Amino acid sequence: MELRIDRTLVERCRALAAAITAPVSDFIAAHSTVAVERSALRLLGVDGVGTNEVPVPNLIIDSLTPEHRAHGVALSFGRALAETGLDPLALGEAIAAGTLTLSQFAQTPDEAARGALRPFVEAALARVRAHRAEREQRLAELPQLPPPLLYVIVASGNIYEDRTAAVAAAEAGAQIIAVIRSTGQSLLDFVPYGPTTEGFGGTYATQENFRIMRSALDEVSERLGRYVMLTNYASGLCMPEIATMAAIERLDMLLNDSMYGILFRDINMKRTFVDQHFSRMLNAYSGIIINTGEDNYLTTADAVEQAPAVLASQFINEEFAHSAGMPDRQIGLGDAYEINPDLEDGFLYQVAQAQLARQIFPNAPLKYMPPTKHMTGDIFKGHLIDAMFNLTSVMTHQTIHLCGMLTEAIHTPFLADRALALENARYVMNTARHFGDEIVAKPNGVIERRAQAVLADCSALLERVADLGLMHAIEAAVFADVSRAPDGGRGFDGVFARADDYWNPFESALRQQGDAYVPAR
Amino acid sequence: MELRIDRTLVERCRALAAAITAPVSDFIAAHSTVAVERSALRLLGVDGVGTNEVPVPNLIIDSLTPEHRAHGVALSFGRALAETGLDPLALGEAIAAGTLTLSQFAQTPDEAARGALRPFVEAALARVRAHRAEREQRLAELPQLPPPLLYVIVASGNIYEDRTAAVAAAEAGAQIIAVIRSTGQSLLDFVPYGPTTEGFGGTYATQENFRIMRSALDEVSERLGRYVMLTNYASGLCMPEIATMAAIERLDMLLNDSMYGILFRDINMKRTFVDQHFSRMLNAYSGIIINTGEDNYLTTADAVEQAPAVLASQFINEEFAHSAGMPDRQIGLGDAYEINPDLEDGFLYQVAQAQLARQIFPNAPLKYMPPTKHMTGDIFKGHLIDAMFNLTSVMTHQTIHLCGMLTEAIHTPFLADRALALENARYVMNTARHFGDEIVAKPNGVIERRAQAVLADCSALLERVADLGLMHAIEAAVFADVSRAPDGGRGFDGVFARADDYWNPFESALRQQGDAYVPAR
Amino acid sequence: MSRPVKPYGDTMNDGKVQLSFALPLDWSEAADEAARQLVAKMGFTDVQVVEGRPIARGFSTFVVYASTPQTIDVDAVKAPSVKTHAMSMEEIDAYVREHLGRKIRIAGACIGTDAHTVGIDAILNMKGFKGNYGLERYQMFETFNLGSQVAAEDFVRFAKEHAVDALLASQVVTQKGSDIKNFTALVELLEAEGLRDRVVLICGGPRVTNLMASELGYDAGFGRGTVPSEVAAFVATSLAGMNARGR
Amino acid sequence: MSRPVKPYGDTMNDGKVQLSFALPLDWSEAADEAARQLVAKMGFTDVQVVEGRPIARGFSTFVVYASTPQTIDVDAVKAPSVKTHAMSMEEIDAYVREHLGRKIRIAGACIGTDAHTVGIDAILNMKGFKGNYGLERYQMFETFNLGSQVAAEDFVRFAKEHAVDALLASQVVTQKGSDIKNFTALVELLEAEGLRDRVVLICGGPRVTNLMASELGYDAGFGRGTVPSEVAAFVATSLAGMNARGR
Ligand code: B12
Ligand code: B12
Ligand SMILES: Cc1ncc(COP(=O)(O)O)c(C=O)c1O
Ligand SMILES: Cc1ncc(COP(=O)(O)O)c(C=O)c1O
Repeated sequence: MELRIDRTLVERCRALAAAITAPVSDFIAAHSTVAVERSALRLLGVDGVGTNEVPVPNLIIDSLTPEHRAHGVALSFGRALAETGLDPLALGEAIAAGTLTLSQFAQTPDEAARGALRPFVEAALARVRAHRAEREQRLAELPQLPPPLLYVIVASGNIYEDRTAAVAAAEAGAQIIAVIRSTGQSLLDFVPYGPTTEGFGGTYATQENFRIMRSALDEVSERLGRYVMLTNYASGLCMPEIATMAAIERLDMLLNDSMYGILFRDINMKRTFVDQHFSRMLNAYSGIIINTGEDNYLTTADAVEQAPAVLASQFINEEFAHSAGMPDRQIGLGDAYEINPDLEDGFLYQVAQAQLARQIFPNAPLKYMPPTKHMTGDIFKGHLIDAMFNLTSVMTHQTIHLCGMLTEAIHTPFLADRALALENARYVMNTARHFGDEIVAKPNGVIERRAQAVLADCSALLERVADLGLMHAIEAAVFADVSRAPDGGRGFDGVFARADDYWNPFESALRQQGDAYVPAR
Repeated sequence: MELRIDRTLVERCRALAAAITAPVSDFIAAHSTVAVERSALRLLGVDGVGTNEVPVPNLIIDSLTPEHRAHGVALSFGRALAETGLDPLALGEAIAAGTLTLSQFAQTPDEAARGALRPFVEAALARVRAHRAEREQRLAELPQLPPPLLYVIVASGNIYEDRTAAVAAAEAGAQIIAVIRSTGQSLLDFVPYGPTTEGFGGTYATQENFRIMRSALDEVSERLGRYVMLTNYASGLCMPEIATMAAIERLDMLLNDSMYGILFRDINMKRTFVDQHFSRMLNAYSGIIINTGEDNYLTTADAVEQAPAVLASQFINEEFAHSAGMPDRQIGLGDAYEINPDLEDGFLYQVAQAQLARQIFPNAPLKYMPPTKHMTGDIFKGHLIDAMFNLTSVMTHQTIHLCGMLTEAIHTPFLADRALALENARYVMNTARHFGDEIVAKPNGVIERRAQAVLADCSALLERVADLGLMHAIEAAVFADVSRAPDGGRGFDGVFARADDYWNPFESALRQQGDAYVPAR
Repeated sequence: MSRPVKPYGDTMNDGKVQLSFALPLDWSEAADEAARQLVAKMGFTDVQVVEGRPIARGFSTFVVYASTPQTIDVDAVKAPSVKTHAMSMEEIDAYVREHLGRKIRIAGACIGTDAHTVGIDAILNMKGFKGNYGLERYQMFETFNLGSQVAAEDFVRFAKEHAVDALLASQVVTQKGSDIKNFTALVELLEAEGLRDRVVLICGGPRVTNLMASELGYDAGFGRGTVPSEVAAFVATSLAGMNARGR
Repeated sequence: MSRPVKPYGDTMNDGKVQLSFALPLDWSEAADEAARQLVAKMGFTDVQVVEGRPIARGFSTFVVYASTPQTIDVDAVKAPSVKTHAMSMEEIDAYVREHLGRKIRIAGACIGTDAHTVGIDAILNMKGFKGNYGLERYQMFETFNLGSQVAAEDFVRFAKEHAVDALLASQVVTQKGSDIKNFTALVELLEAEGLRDRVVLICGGPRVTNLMASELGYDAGFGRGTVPSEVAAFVATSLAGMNARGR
């Protein structure tokens, strides 16, 4: 069902998004963050924890003086490598143990330092490329079912219980498994270490946990003959590090939004902008599909009213992703089925919104979130609302489909809830498989007019943001009714201006390959 | 969503239906049945039961010799009235008690006998008209919610439990209540008497039970400010008598099919044809909407394959109803949502079929039956299948909507099951209220082609039936794969040829008013 | 060995169960609390009334999640399956040829007042069920489908007159225990007629389990989702066994 | 008086209940039977396993209908409602003017690690809930919304410093009993600080009941579907009562 929408307005919105992000990109180019620097170390091979379970990358970066870190950690780490002959892991451990400090190495000329780093940089990039290639190969051998790709969450807090749940979900038909993070992890300025069994409303994102899940899912993928994808959450204070870990452990997707942390977690906006850029460059290179968080606009505010804001955020996320070198096929823009179920013709508005996104972002693997806010203890009605969501998704060709749970208002999903959710999606999507292709919206009817109105309001909103500038617009509470100051929020002290000779070997490597790289589908 | 269908093919089907029913109508005009005669007595005011609970109308008709009944019971009953001076009720009781026999009265000239009957005939017709007027008035004062009219069944076997259930269902949103009949009642050649509390899988249809339900529903209608309709089952060996009782007790609808009893209950076809005609004349006069039983074709056979048979039956039912003087607005043609839920695009075929019926019978209050055959003990999936059915119904503007029960495969509905079913329908129909009006089927797409194919196959089927003649076609198992012989089946001995001077005062009265009468909406 | 098992929500042995029911009460907070206490009285712990609402005057409905302390020892559960011999139609025909050397005569009916023939037809008719051909299609079965609402007397008389080897009785309506009544009547009549030991007696229907069937005195019971070859295999192997034991 | 009540299927006192649960077992007929026996062990009679199917390796799910013999005496169920004083915003403002003669100072927060502010915001924000204005809109309430993830210590300190009359604590996350833990911590701290008797203490959230609140030592608890005026009326009347008793 193609809607007639004003293409010039769409172009206008894209131009506005470019105008809005351009000054932010200038800011990004001139800054780095502690998380970006820690990511560079992790990519080089630094890992492990020191005293008090503090990760080695944190210990190293925290040991730098502000002047020092303005140049980037890489060069001085390269000097240390050259002078000690240690490998990055051992060097990191030594620094963590306090037997060495980076500041003691100053002899090696820049070129030699870069030379000492080069093999590790290349090894890291090769490793990421190898994982990407492995994903592509597995996908070719174990083809997925056609989209909407059914996505469910596991959230027990214990990675081993999560593994049981994930395998069961895959067997029940899930094509993507997300491990929900423990409450508050996005506000930690470090990544926990090792396998974890005590999360709160979710399980910590750690590299070891990633590995445990990836290997369980690889096993079940082979058994089922279809590749089951793994996803986790990047946005937060450690966005670039989680992107790094995900690249290394072959996650397939990551939640990654250019503004979510700012608006919904009160993370400093400058920190977020810089972090999202680096993490997306890496995601692009890893072939990881990002999932943006527009659904969050709808959990607190009315979905009918917020529709233009959702679309505006999609344009901005798209533009930021493009400028990090991401191809459309890796940009999983978000939306959610959150209109009040008791609104007359609410389904028509949902269809309009979903189809609008589909047409404006034809090559993006759209991520469609299920009803949550209006779900209640009435599991029978909840199951029906989920069914209408499933119908909307298959009709409008959404790509990444989060299955709604009939127990959404009650508890994090039981194993059987996930099975019911998957059965719901499979039933509805099969019985109405080509329905969307076999109907046309009435010209100038309710559906088309709604889509046009949302687009028009979105462009007005973007005009306003462009006028104010993105940072000031956020301060003026243009998004989600939330006001954030440019220098307020968490993690601001981890943002710093780059010295003229700032250098991050990965950034340059990724940037070179960036735009050119097109991951296979 | 208007489908482009071949109007000349529709006209051809109507012409075929007329050709098919014409010879049957000739047969009908030349015959009567014991049930028709008993109905005449009931209309005159005969009621009650004699020894062994045998209804007085049965006792009287059974007391007639074949020669006698060929003239119709009315004239001799009129003679007895004239000669005894009793009223019909008392006369009936006297005959039942054995103190009088109709054959003893032979003195009165025909005209005087007719004269003796006239006041009772007129009183009966006036009473029926008064009920019709009362319905219209109540509907005006207590307007119904717009269609699809939500219809649920009660089936406890006990009329008092049924009453509780019916009132609760009305409060939960039901607009039509059907009391399911006890198993096997359709095969009884008499109507049970009085209030009943022991039915099997349903509750006996008796006049007293009708009265109990009607008065309970009138009360709740007033309380809720909307008229709640009552329906029951006519088809079976007592079709005309149940129509009579329904007219007197102001039921609003009746299940009444011109072939259901033949095919699915092995009732003799001649009996059924004659009975359905008289009952429909009376239904027309009473303003009662009939519900036909095409859904039954789908409970044993595949719904995709049987679609043309369903449509063919709708054409035949329509034509029989027209020839009994029914206006379109009283002809509730049936269909059901019975396609295998696991068939890819099954929903599209259901939409095609429902919309096809809607367009071919634009003024008929279509009756849409829920999924039953493919329902299982998985109540969660069942609830979803019902939701897709509800969606189809509201999209295609069905009029009489039987709510599907999530426990269909388990038990006759619990009180809470009905509430869930009504909530399901209300949710889906509200959230997608105008969806059907806001979309167009893709020209020459799957939906349109399916509708066209069903119509084409239906016309081929009707051609075949017209060639064979309806009775022989039924014998040749053209419908529902069931073969019935013209003189086989139950109740054949109750069919008889009319003598030249056969007379039934109601038939003539109804026929006079027949075509002209148009009940208000 | 003992293998105690509990319902599983999201953690082994959490005992989580979902319940729903109506109470003949107007809804109020007290009705929610009554629902909670009622479920606690049933022996559940951690009772959460997650939904309670009025559905009519004098009636409310509830959705509850709770934990049961009960366990079931799975290893002690006896439920012998009748679907053990997985054979194709061809294999079964070959088996009958080899072990019996003649056609099996089999009669099926919907007994009592039950008129739900779709299930028994699915087993008997040519067409079969879920792509699995019905017994009429088997070369080594002679099949009699007596249809619906067959009185036990008529069924037994038919079996006698036609020297039937196996009887298939179907019951779909279960209201007020009518299925049990009708199944029992049939088996008693067969015994009274001295026929019981000479036939394979099978019942079926959506609520039938093999366990219930054997408790009622049947050789086997087949429930929802049965396909014809499962029944054919059971009949063939049972008759071969009876033959071997020299019935 | 005693008024015993049972679940209602389609007949008074039939005790019908629907259950569903998963078992950590591969599906088989024996698993169905295990489910049946388990539900029988829970004390139900007439147990019908109407659905059983595998949902993953080692897991099956079941739908069961059964009858419970348990009854609940509705008249013995104590669940005092807090929503007794139905008043409009105007009426409440007038009531406060008359009975207290000053503005009520009220503070709300999502305590502990809970970040679900939508519920408490629905009570406090101007806009309110379901067309019922929030407390900020009341002329006679001075409202402080402390937001999310407020530690009990900070909440109590704020209450002290701002001479708050009423505290509203919200908990939406209930996993592993975190709501009970946080609510308890708050009331204990208030007692320790000697503040408990000087404030109206209210909790709320989708799983909160008034009964549970009073068991935890709160003056009232508000559950799902609460509208602001219900809370405002309770606070106003309680404070008037405390005033009258001379707090
Ligand atoms: C189709 C149907 C009808 C059709 C039957 C047509 C026909 N010729 O069979 C019609 C419309 C006539 C009908 C009528 C009635 N029905 Co009806 N009907 C159904 C329905 C929708 C489907 C049944 C079905 O065909 N299932 C498909 C078959 C393939 O499954 P199955 O029967 O389980 O059979 C399988 C297995 O069980 C097994 N099997 C079955 N029998 C046997 C026997 C042997 C020997 C073996 C080995 C295996 C075996 O193998 C089969 C294949 O796997 C069910 C609801 C449902 N979805 O289940 C209600 C249902 C069975 N009907 C019901 C009722 C109450 C009635 C009526 C009494 C209603 C009334 N008052 O008029 C009447 C009376 C009929 C009567 N006298 O028995 C109730 C029964 C309630 C109960 N538990 O007691 C049900 C559950 C609906 C409901 N919720 O109210 N019905
Ligand atoms: C919206 C939402 C979110 C939003 C919250 C945004 C925000 N600013 O509030 C976001 C996306 C951030 C979120 C995050 C999380 N959520 Co959340 N979320 C929900 C959701 C979908 C809706 C809650 C809601 O807004 N309801 C609407 C309001 C109006 O209803 P209410 O809260 O019941 O409030 C009413 C009454 O209860 C009462 N009331 C409430 N509080 C008070 C207080 C007082 C004093 C009074 C008088 C009355 C009162 O009045 C209100 C109006 O009637 C629910 C699922 C659901 N449908 O319920 C899950 C849910 C609550 N979330 C859940 C979880 C697990 C989380 C996370 C932990 C997930 C994770 N690992 O990341 C995080 C962590 C958040 C945290 N630290 O607490 C679980 C909780 C499970 C449980 N029972 O423990 C739920 C049930 C979802 C699920 N099934 O998993 N969530
Ligand atoms: C884009 C994005 N990132 C991250 C998260 C989760 O973040 P947190 O761990 O802070 O709850 C969400 C939650 O919905 C999200 O949408
Ligand atoms: C038209 C019609 N009449 C009557 C009935 C019920 O008849 P019986 O009482 O024989 O089950 C049905 C059942 O579906 C029907 O469709």
